[in-house]
Amino acid sequence: MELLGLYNYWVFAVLLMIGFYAVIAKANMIKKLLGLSIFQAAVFLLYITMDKVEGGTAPIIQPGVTDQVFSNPLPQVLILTAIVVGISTTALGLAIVVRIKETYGTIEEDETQRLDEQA
Amino acid sequence: MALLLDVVSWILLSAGGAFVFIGGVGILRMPTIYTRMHAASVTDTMGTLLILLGIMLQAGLTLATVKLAAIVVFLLLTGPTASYALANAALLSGVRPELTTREPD
Amino acid sequence: MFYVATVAILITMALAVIRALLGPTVYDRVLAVNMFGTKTVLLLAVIAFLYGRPDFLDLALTYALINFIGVLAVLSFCQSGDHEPEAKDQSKKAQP
Amino acid sequence: MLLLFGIFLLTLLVITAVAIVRATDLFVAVMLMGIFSLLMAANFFILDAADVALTEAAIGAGISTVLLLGALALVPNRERVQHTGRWAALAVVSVTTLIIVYATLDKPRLGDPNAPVHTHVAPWYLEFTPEFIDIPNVVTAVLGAYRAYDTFGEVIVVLTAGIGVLFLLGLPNGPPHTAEDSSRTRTQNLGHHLIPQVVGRLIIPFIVLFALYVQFHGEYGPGGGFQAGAIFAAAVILYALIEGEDAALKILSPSLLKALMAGGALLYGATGLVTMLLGGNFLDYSVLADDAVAGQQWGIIIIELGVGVCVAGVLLTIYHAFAARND
Repeated sequence: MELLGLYNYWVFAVLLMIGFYAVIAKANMIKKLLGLSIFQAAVFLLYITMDKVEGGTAPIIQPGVTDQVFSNPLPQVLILTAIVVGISTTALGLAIVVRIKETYGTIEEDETQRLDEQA
Repeated sequence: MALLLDVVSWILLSAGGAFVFIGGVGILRMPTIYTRMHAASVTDTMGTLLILLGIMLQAGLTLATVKLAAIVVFLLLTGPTASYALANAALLSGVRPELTTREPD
Repeated sequence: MFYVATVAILITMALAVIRALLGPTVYDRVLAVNMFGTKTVLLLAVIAFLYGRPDFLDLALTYALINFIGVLAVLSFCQSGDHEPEAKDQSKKAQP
Repeated sequence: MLLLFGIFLLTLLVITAVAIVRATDLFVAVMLMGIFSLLMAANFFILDAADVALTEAAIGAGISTVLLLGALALVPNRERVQHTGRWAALAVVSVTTLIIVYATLDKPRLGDPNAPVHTHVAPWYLEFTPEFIDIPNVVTAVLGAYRAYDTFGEVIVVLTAGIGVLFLLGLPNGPPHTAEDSSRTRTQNLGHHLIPQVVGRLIIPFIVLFALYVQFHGEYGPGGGFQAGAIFAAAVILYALIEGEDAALKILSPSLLKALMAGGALLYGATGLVTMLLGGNFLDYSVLADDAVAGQQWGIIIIELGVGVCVAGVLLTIYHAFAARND
C-alpha cells in the first residue's frame, strides 16, 4: 500500500517517456506532435497528483460546511491555463506541419532533410 | 420511506450497471462493425437511463436532480445522433453490412 | 451502493479500450471512443456522488453536451471525399 | 477504493498512450487521443481537481479532435514505417524512465498532507480567500486575483498562438461564398444529413447557454473564462459542421473573430491599466469599487470575461483557418 502511493508518479514517468519516444524516434511530424501532447499530459498529471490531499475535496468552499480539507489550488491554476495554452500551441504546430506539407510534399522529417540537402 | 428509496435506487443502479456491462461485452464480442454499433447504442441508452435515475433518487429534489435530468435528455438526444453519424461514415467509406449469416468458425 | 455501478462502468471502459486497440476498421475505434465518452459521463456523475459533491455534475453535463461533436467531425471528414481513411486495411473481412 | 479506481484508470491511460505511439494510421492515433483525453479528465476528477477536469473536458471533448482532423485532412494519413534508430531511442527512453522512477522513491506519497507543496503558500490562499475576495471557488480566486499576472501571460500566449496560425494559414477574406458556390457548400457540410442537423439545431442553444453559465458561475463552482471560451467555440464549430463553413463565417465574420481575439486580451490588459489609473497596482482590483472585496469580485468577473472572449476567438480562428485550407 505504501508503494501504491507512488503509482501516479510512475505513470507520470512512463507517460513522459512514451511521449519523448514518439518525439525522438518517429519521423512523422504529426506523430511527433501527438507525442508532445502525451509528454504535456504527463506533466499535467504530475502537478495534479501533487495537489491531492488525503480525505480532501476540490477547493470550492461550501457554505455552512466547516473543517473541510481542501486540495491545493495552486497546481490546479497552473494546469488549468496550461491545458488551453497546450491546445493552442499544438494547433500552431499543426499549422506549421500543414505548411511544410505544402512546400515539401511530405511530412516525414528525414525526407524533408534530404530535400534540403539536394537543394 | 428512506429504506424503500435506497432499495429502489440500489436496484436501478445495479440493473444499469448490468446493462452497461452487457454493452461492453457486446462491443467486444460481436462480429462486425454494425452489430457492435447495435450492441453499444442500445445498451447505452438503457444503462444510462437506469444509472442516472438511480442517482436521481439518491439526490432527491435538488439542483443536482435537475442537472441529472438535463444530462439524461442530452445523452438521449446525442447518443443516437452519434450512432447515426458513425453508421453513415462507415457506409460512405464502403464498409457493407453483412446480410447473410456466417458459418460458425 | 454506487460502487457496483462504478465497477461495472470501469470494466466496460476497459472493454471499450480493448475494442479501440483491436480495431479492425477505424469505425470500430470511433465507436469505442464514442462509447467511452458515454461511460465517462456516467463515471463522472457517479463519482460526484461518491465524493458527496453533487455540484460537480457540470463536468458530466459538459461531456453530455459536446462529446458527439467529435463523431460528427469524423462523418464530415469521411465525406470530404479524397481523404478516405486508409485504414480499411482489414475491413475486407467485414465485406461479404 | 477510489485510489484503486484511479490506479485502474491510470493503467488504461498508459495502454492508450502506447497504442497512440504504435498506430501507423494517423486517423486511428487521433481517435485514440480522444480516449486519452477522456481518461485524463476522469483522473483529474478523481484527484480532486474539478476545475482542471472541466477544462480538459471542454477542450478534449470536441475541439482537439476537430482541430487534429482538420489538419489531418491536409496531410497524408499514413505514417511511413521506418526502423532506423528505434532501438537506440528505446534504450535511452528505458534508462531515463528508470532514473525518474528511482527519483520518485523520495517523493511524498499520494495525498500526504505534510508534503512540502501543501505547507508553503497554499494554506494562505485557502485561509484568506474568504476574507479578501469572498468567492467560494479558491481556484478562480488564485487564477484571477492572486496570480493575475501569470494568467495574463497565458492569455497572451494563447493570443500569440492564434496570431501565428493566422500568419501561417490565414483566414478567408472578403464576403462569404454566394450562390454559384452553393453546390460545393452542400457537399461540404452535413446539411443533407437530417438527424445531425435537427439535433444540432436543438442542442446548440443549450451549449451556448451552458457556456454562459460556466463563464459567470465560475466564482461559485468549477468553471471560468478558459472553459467557457472553449465550450462556446465548440458550439460554433458544431454550427459550422452542420450548416457549413460559410454560414458560420457569416455569423462570426473573420474580422469579428480577429476583434474578439485581440479584444479579449485587451480587456484584460485594460483592466490592469484602469486599476493603475485609479491609484492601485497593475491588476490590483481593490480600487475598482468603494469596498475592496467588491472591487476584487468585479475585477475577477471582468478579466474572466476577457479570457473567455479571447479563448473563444482564438480557437474559432484556428478552426476556420484549417477549414478554409480544406477547400
